Amino acid sequence: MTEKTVLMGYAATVEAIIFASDKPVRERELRHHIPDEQDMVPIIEVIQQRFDASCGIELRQVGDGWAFRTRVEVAEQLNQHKQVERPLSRAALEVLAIIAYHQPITRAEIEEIRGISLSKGTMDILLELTWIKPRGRRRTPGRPLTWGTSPAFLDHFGLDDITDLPGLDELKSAGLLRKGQMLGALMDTPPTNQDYDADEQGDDLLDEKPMEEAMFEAGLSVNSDEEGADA
Amino acid sequence: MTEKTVLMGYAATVEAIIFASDKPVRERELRHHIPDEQDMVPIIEVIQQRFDASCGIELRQVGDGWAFRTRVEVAEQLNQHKQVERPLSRAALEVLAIIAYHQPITRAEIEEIRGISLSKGTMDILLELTWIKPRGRRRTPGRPLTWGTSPAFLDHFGLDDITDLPGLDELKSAGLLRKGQMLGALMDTPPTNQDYDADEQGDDLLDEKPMEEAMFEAGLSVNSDEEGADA
Amino acid sequence: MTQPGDKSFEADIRHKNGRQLALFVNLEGFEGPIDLLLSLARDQKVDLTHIAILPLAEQYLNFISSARQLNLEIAADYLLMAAWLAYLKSRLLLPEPEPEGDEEIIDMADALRYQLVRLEAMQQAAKRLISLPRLGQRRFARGAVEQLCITDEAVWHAGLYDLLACYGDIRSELENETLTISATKLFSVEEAAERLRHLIGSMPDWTVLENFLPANLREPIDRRSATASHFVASLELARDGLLKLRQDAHYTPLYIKSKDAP
Repeated sequence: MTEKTVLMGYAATVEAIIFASDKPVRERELRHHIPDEQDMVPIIEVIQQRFDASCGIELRQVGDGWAFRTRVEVAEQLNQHKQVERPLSRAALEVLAIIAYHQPITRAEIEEIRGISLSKGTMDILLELTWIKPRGRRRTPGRPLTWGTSPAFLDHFGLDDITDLPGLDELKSAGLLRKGQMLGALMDTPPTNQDYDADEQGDDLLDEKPMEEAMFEAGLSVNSDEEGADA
Repeated sequence: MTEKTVLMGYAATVEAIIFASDKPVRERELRHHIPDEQDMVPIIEVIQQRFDASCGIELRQVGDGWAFRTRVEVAEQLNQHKQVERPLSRAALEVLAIIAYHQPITRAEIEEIRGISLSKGTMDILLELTWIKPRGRRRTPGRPLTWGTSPAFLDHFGLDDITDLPGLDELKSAGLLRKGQMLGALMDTPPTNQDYDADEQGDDLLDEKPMEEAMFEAGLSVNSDEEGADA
Repeated sequence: MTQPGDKSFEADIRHKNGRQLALFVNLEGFEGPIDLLLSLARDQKVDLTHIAILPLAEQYLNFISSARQLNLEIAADYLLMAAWLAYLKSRLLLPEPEPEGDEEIIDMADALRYQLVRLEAMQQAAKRLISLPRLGQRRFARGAVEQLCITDEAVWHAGLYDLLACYGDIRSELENETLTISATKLFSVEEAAERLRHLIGSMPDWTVLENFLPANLREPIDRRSATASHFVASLELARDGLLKLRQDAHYTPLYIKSKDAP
């Protein structure tokens, strides 16, 4: 058997496993069926060649797994298959977006961004949909739990990676992905920006910068005299 | 557009429809999506060419419809491992949850919390899943064995760390403490993550052959003729 | 930076007010005060980063006061924001703000703008998110799932939600049970009488009754219970002639003393 044939053989196995499932199959699971020394990349390439743009189905990476999904281009033809789903409430959708774009984020920070406390059931729904999951605790007093999105979220919204969120870069450079409360902070105690630096996992979608920079980037004039800006 | 391209376009649609359907799709249904004057045969041929013998999947006629199926050769090879997924029993889920939140915890303590004695099979299942593991012995009379969760548990539930489990307050605010919510203000229960630090560093208390005894306690038979069972 | 009083603009707002109230007869359509402000701000049809705060604040305050005239129930969040905006407005209207206060007030206006811009960005992000080609809507998974191979994935299936919901149930039941235990922590009059009998001998002079309460009362409810039962117990002991009671005036502390003390 030539090397090519061997590779095709592995590709057939991997294809079949992923194709059989409606959920993404983790790469670790696939590895059980191919020899340790075999690299995964060429196998995936073989499969992706078969399921090229002319095909109605595509191989998608979902977190650390792979799944076959129909291509968006043929969506119009598939309309009659549309799943009936309970529409997400406006609050739940807004919270989902805030978690997706600001992760890892605590419950309190979500409430600060929306300027209203979260009603019971909102997080519950997102958790039940398996779109969000805990993302470690903040190293601040009370060690609050932070939340982020799950691989199922990526799969559902057709994103390869969380950095593929629409408009993420613009929001980031506009300084709009800053956590923390502005109004409350000004109303009573000075904001403690350092609270937000010490994130345990450190993989926020943005570099931590003080709030006034965020406001500057957002196009808001901030008095840059030494004293005025340290609120 | 060449005739070929048009044909490929129809093939993509048909592929996607068959892929997304949960049962074989009749030719009559497929015909809704392609013009009347278009012959079905060349479309099927295009698809069968893509899913040729080198592929892990094939397009097959099933009854009077079309369906994708895993190729027999590949399926046979994979079916050696075939297992059916079943939901975890309520009892096992409860025990797992209690171990996760209260580890290290003894069997007697689990029974105390549930107010019911543990049936043999329950720990058995969790051990077999490698989601729990012995965590050393309590320094109390009888030196009872304690249990905790394993890395495989974290992996399965998508957690980075055991402290990512939401605490009581967080469960409550996520709407997951269904009963007894009105008692929150009165009770002020301590956050559960303190529990993890509270116990002695379980792992260094391990006696020589904990796994064997653990398996014995869990009702699993152990070949005690050799020492291979070390954790 | 914030121009008070573009007259035509304010008139415009007053004109609009009726329509807005008709549109949002109550506040339930809004996700909080910032959301309401954002909705009002959108009517100004200017870049949010440059929105004039003063007319916006006035619009909000008018909106709230009209809602109150209609006897609509207004959540505390909205009233708090109204109070804050009223303060901001008064500061912005000061003819010549003192130099150092000026910066602070500009910061406040900017902070409000930032909150508006950020929430607007998130609401738009939510719309973009939900219009992505979602699974089950415009993209589909394999319909006919085949059971092939599950080697190391669990035979038994359970998700994080199942685990958490299960533990939630367990804890809920436990909490219900513990309530009965905590109820017995309350002080009975008999216990209090017993304590007082033991302690009174060691107190030679008039002592405030509260000093006799146990030291480890952490919960307010425990404290109230202990105070009540000790009070009743002291009355009983006084009746039995074991101690003396004194109160100098209404609502002043109650003093007790052993009957044997001088």
